Amino acid sequence: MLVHLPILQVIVPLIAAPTCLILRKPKLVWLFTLLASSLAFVISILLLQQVMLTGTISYELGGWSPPWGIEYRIDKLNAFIALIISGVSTVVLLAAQTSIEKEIPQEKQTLFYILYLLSLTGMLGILTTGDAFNVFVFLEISSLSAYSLIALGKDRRALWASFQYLIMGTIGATFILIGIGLMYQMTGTLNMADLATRLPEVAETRTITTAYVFFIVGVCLKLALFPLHFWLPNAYTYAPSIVTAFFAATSTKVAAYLLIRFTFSIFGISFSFTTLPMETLFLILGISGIFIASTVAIYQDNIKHVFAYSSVAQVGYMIVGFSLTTHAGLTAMLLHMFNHALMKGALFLALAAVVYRVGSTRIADFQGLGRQMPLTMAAIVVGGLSLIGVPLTVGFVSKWYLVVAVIEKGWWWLAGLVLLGSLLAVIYVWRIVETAYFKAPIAGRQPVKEAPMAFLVPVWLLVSANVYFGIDTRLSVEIATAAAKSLFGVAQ
Amino acid sequence: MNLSLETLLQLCILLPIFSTIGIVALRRHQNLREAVSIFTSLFVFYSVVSIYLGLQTGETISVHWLQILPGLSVSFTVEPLGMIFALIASFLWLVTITYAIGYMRGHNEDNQTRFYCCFAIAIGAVMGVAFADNLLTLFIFYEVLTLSTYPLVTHAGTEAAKKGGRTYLGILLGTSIAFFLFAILGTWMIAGTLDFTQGGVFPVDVDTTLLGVILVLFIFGIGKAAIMPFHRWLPAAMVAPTPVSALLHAVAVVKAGVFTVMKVSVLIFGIDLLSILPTTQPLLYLAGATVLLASFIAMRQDNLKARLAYSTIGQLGYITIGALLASPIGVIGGSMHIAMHAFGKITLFFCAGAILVAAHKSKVSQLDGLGRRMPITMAAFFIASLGIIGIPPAGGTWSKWYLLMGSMDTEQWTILVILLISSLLNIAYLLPIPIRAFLYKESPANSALGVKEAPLACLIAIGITTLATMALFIYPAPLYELASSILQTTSIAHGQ
Amino acid sequence: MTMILGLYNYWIVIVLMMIGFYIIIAHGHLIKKIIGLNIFQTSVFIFYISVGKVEGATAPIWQEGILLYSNPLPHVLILTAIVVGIATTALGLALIVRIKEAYGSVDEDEIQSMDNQDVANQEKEHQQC
Amino acid sequence: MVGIALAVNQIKDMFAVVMLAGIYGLVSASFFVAMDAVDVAFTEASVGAGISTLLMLTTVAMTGRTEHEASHKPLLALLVVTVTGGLLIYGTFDMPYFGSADAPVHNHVAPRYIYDSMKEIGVPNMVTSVLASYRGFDTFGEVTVIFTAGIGVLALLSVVRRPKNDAAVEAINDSMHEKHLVLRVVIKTMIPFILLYAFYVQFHGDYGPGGGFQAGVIFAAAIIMYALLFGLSAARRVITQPVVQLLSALGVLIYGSVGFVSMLNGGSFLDYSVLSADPIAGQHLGILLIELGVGLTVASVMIIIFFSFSARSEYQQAKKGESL
Repeated sequence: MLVHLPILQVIVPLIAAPTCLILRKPKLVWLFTLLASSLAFVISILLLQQVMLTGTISYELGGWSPPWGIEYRIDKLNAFIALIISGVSTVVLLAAQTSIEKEIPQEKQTLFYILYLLSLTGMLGILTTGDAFNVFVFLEISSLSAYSLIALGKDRRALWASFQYLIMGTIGATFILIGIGLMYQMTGTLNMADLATRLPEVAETRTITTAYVFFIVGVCLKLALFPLHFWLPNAYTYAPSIVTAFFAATSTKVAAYLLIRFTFSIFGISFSFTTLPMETLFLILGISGIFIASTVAIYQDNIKHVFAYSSVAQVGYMIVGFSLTTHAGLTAMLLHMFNHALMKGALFLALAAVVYRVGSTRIADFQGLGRQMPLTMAAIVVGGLSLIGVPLTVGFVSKWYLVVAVIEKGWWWLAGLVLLGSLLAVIYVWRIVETAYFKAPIAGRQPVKEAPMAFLVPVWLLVSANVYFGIDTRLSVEIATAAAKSLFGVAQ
Repeated sequence: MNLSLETLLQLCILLPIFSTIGIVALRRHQNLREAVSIFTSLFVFYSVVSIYLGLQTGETISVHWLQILPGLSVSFTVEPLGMIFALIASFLWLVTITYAIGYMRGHNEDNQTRFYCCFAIAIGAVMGVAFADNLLTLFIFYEVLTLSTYPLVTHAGTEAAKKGGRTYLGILLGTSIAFFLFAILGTWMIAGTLDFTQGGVFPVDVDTTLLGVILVLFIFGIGKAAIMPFHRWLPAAMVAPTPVSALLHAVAVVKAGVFTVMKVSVLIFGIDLLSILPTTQPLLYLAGATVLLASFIAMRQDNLKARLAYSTIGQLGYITIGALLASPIGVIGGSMHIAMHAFGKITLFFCAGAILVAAHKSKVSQLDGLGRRMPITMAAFFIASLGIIGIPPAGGTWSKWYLLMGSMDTEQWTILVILLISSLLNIAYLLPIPIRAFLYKESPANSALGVKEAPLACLIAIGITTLATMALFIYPAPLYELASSILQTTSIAHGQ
Repeated sequence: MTMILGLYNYWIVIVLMMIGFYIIIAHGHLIKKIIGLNIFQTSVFIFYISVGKVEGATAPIWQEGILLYSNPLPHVLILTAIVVGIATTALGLALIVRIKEAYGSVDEDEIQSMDNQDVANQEKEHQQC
Repeated sequence: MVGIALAVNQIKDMFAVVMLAGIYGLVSASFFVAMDAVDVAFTEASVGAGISTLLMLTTVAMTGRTEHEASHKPLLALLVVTVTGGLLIYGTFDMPYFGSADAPVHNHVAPRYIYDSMKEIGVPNMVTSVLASYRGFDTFGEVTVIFTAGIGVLALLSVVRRPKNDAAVEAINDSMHEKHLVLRVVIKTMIPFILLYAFYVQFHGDYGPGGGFQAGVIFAAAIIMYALLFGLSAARRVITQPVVQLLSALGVLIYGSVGFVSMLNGGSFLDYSVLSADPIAGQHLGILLIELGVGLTVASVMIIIFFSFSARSEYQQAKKGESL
C-alpha cells in the first residue's frame, strides 16, 4: 500500500466526506472526521520521510504515464506543506465538536463536517497534484466548501462575507483557468514537469507573459496579497470560529504554495525574475502589505478582525521572503509559512474558546478574562509574543531567517523595515493583553469559567509547538532548507 | 551540598523560574509562599558566591544548552564582568525580597502572587544575562527580563500604572527589536559569530563606518541603559511599588542595560576597535549630555522617587561613558560604578520607601525636620547620597576616581569637565534632602501626626545596604581585582 | 491581414469575457453579478474550445476513414469546467436567497451600508453595558 | 452574442436578463457544435440554458425582479476591465492562428488520444475515453465539486421545521395545479420517455455524445418537471430527501471504490485495465461504472439543489402566511 500513499493522501478525506452523509449522527461523524484527518496526517508524515530519504515520488493515476495521464508528484516542498495542513486540521478538529455544538444548529453539523473534509481534500489535492488543470479542479473543491463553511457563521454578515469571497474567489479561479489555458495553448501539455521542460522554448512570446500574469493575479487573489485582500478579514471574522482557525492556518499557505510552484518550478526563475520585474513588484506589495495591514489591525475592535488583518500582514512577510529570489529568502518564506500556521492556529483556536464562553470577540468583552480564563489568555499571550517575534518562539525564528536573508542581499534598509513592522504587532497584541489582564471584569456579567478541556488541549498543543519549534528549530529549518534547495535545483 | 559549579550556574537561572510553580501552588498560604521566595534567593546567592570562589581558584565554568539556530546556541560562561553583575544582583535581590515582603504586607497589596512570580522570573533572567556567553543568549534573557518586569510596573493596575507600563514596554521592547536585534543580526552577518570574545569579534578589514552604525544601533537598542532620548521609560516606571523601583534601578533592569553596553563594547567590539570608530566620539558626548541633562532635570523634581529616577539616568550615563572611553581604566571605573551605584541607589530607594510607609511622604518639600523622627533612615540616606556623589566614606569615590583617570589618559577633557560638573550637580540635588530633614524646622502639620521610624524589616534592609556602601569604600580591593581582570582574562572556550 | 483572420475569433471571445467581467464588478445587483460570472466563464470555455479546433476536422468521435479530428482534450477540460461553473452558480444563488432573507435586499450598496450599521449598533450596545 | 451580453449589461428587469442569459447559453452551445465540441455543446445546452436558468428564475422569484440604478464607480470598473482586456489582446499576438493544425496543442499530447485511444480503451468517443480514463481523476474531482455544491446548498437552504400551516401551501399548490390539468397529463406521459432518454444518454456515452453528466442532468430535469407541476411535496413523496442525499453520496463512493478495487488488483488508482483479465474489457467496465457514479451524483445533486430552493420558497411563503 505504501506505493499508493500519494493518492491516499487525497482520497482518504475525499471518500470520508460522502461516508459521513451515510453515518448522519453528528457525534459519530465528528469522530469519523477526526479519524480521517489524522489518517491524512499520518500519511503526510510518512510521505515526508519517504521524500526526504528517496527524493521526489511520482504516481501515475489510472496507470497512464504523464503527460497523457494525470500525475501526482510529491517533492519536499508540497510534502512539507501537506504536513502543515493535515496536522493543523487534525488539531483543530479536536476542538470542533464542542465549539460547533454552540455555533451551528444540530441538523447542519453533519453537513459542516462533510464540507470541512472536502475543503481539506481540496487543499491536499492542490498540493499533491502534478497537473495544472487538476489544480484548478481541486482549487474549486476547496473554494466551494470554503464559501459554504463561512456562510454557516451565526452572524448575518457571514452570508455577505461569503458572497464577496465567492465573487472574488471565482474571478481568481477564472483568471487561473485563463492562465492555464494560455499555457496549454502554447505548449500543448498540462503536466507541470512537462510544462517546465517545454515552456522555455516559447518563454519569449507575449502569450506566455500574459499567461504568467493572469495565473499570478489569480493566485494572489486567493493568497489575499495586499491589495487583493478585501474579502479576507470579514470572511475570517464572521465564519464559525473553528473554520477561522482552520483557514487562517492553512488556506493562504496553499495559495502561497501555488505561487512558489509555478514561479520556481514551472516558469523558472530566469523567466519570472529576469523577463519580468516580478521581484520588485512583490517586494513593494509585501512591504506595503505589512505596514498598512498591521496599522489597520491596530484600529480594529473585534479581535478576530485584528488577527485577520495581521494575517494579511504576515502574508506580506512571506512575500518579502519570496521576492528576494534567493535560497535564503525562500527558506525564510517556507519557514514562516510553517510557523505562521502554528501561531494563527493557536490564536484563533483560543479565540474560539473565548467565543464559546463569552459569545463574542469584541475587545471590550475581554475585560478581566486574564483572571477568569487564565489558560486561554496565557495561550493568546504566547501566540501574540510569537507574532511579535520574541525569542524562544517560532516568530523569532522566522524573523531571524528573513532578516538574515535580507541582509545577505545587502538591503539593510529593508531589514530595518521588516523589524519595524513587528513593532506594529507589539501594539495590537498589547492592546489585547492590557484589556485582558489590567481591566476589571465587566460589571453585571456573570463570571466566565475557563474553557473546557476540548479547547485547552488542542490550543496548548499548538502553543507548545510554538515554543518547541522556537527553541529546537532543527526539524523545521532542515526541511525548509531542503525544500528551497530542491526548488532551486529545479530552476537551474 | 556539593554540586558541581556548572550545575550551580544552571540552577541560578532555572531555580528562580521553577520556584514560580511553588509560589503559585502556595498562593493560599502567604508565609509558605514568601518562604519559597526567600529560600530561592538564598540559594541563588549561595551558588553565585561559590561560583565566585571557584573563579578565584582559576576554574573556567561554562555550560552549553542547545543550539537554537545553526552556529548559535544558548550557552553560559563565567567571566569577571558577569561575575560582578551576578554578585551584586543576587545579593541585592536577597535584600530586596526581604524588604519587599515587609513592604507588600505593610501595604497589603493584592495580586501578590503574580508579584512574587514575576520577581523570581526577573532575577532568573538577570542571572541569564550575567552569565550569557553570546549575544543571542543575552538577547533572549534581556527580553525575558523586559516582559517579566512589565507586570511589576503595572502592578497597581490603575490608568496611570497602565500608561507607565505602556511606555516602559513600548520603549524597551521597541528599541530592542528595532535596533538591538538589528545590530545583533548585523554583527552576525559581518563577523559570523556572536560569542563574546576578548578583543572583539570583528575582522580587521571591515569598513569602520558600517561598524560605527552598528555601534549606534547597539547603544540606542539597549534601551535599558537609558541613554537619552530613550530614557523616558525610567521615570514612567515610577508608578511601580517601591521595591520594584529598587529592583529596576539597582538590581535588575538598568544594570542589565549598562552591563550589556559594557559587554558589547569590550567583548564584541574590543576597546582598540572602539577607540577608532567614527561614532564613538559623538556617542560619548551624547552620554555626557545625558549625564548633565538628567542632573538638571533631577534638581527640578519635587517628587522624591522621580528625582532619584533622573539621578539614575545620570549615573547610567557615567557607566556608558566608562565603556565608551575605550581605555582600560575607563572600563574598570565603569564596571566598578555598576556596583557602587547599585548599593547607593538601592539604599536611597529603600529610604524613600521607608519614608512613604512610615510618614506617607513622597515629596522632597514635605521632609522638613523628618530626620529627628526617622534618624536611621535619614542617616542612611545621607551616606548613600555621598556614595552617589562620590565622596568618602562611600564606595562611589573609587569608581568616580577611575572614571576621571580614564577620561584623562584618553585626553577626553570635555568629558572630564562634564564629570566634575555633574558631581557638583549631584551634590546640589541629593544633599538638600538630608539637610532639610535634619536642619530644617519641622512643620507643625508633620509634628501633629506622630511619625515613627520605619518598620524593622525595612530598617534592616537599609542598614545592610548602607554598610555595604561603606564597606566598598574601605575594601574596594576584591571588586577592583575583578574589574581589572575583565580585560586580561583570555576568552573562555566557546560553543563546545 | 492574415493575423486578423487568424485571431479575430480570440478577440471576440476576449470582448465577451470583458463584458462579463465588467458586469461582475460594475453592477450592484447580486444576481446580475452571478450572471456576469457565467458570461465570463462561458467565454473562457469558448476560448478553450477554439484552441482545440482544427480547420476541416470533425468531432472527435472515431469513425472509419476519418483521420482529422479536433483536439478532444479541451472538450474534456471544459466539460469539467462547466460543471464547476454550475456548481458555483448554484451556491451563489443559494447565498443570494439567504442574503435576501437576512438583509431584505439584493443590492450591494444597501447591504454594505446595513453591515456598517450593524457594526455601529454593536458599538452602541457595548457603550451601554 | 456580444449583443446579448451587452443587453444583459443594460437591462434592469431581472426576468428578462435571466432569459437572455439562457439564450446566451444556447447560442454558445451552438458555437461549440460549430467547433466540433458536441459533448460540450450538449452539456452547455442542458446546463447553461437549462438548469442554471431555472435556478436563476427561482431566485429571481424569491428576491424580486428589478435592479436599482447602478450607483457604482463604473469608471474604475471600466479601467480594470480595459487593462485586463488589453493584456489579453496583447497576449493573443503570439498565438498560433485559429484552427491551424500545426499548433503545439495538436502535436504534443493530443495525438495519442486521437490515434491510440481506440486500441488502448476501445471507445469511439475520444472525449469519453479521455474524460473517463486518461484524465479520469479530473472527472472524479468534478463529481466531488458537484457533490460539494449539493452539500453547500443543503447547508445554506435546508429548512429545519416544516412550516405549521403546511395545508395552506398544499392548497396553493393544488389550486395552481387545477389550472394546468392538460399540461399535467401531457407531462405525465412524457416523463417516462425523458427518463428513458436519460438512460440512453447514460449508456450510449461511449459511442455518441453524452455520458453520465448529461444523463444525470436530463434525469433530474424529468423529476424537476414533475415537481413543478405536481408540487414539491408530491415530488417528495416520489423521491424523499434522505434517499436523494444517500444516492448523491453513493455516486461518489462508487467512483471511489472503482479506484480502490483497481488498487487492490495491483494497478494504480483508477487503473481500469486491471479490473478484468482483458484490459480493454476492464476499461469498458471501469468507464461504465464511473459514468454510473457520475450520473447518480449529478442527478441527485441537481434534485437536491432544486428541492432546497423550492422548499425554501415555500417556507418563506408559509412564514409570510404566519406573519399575516
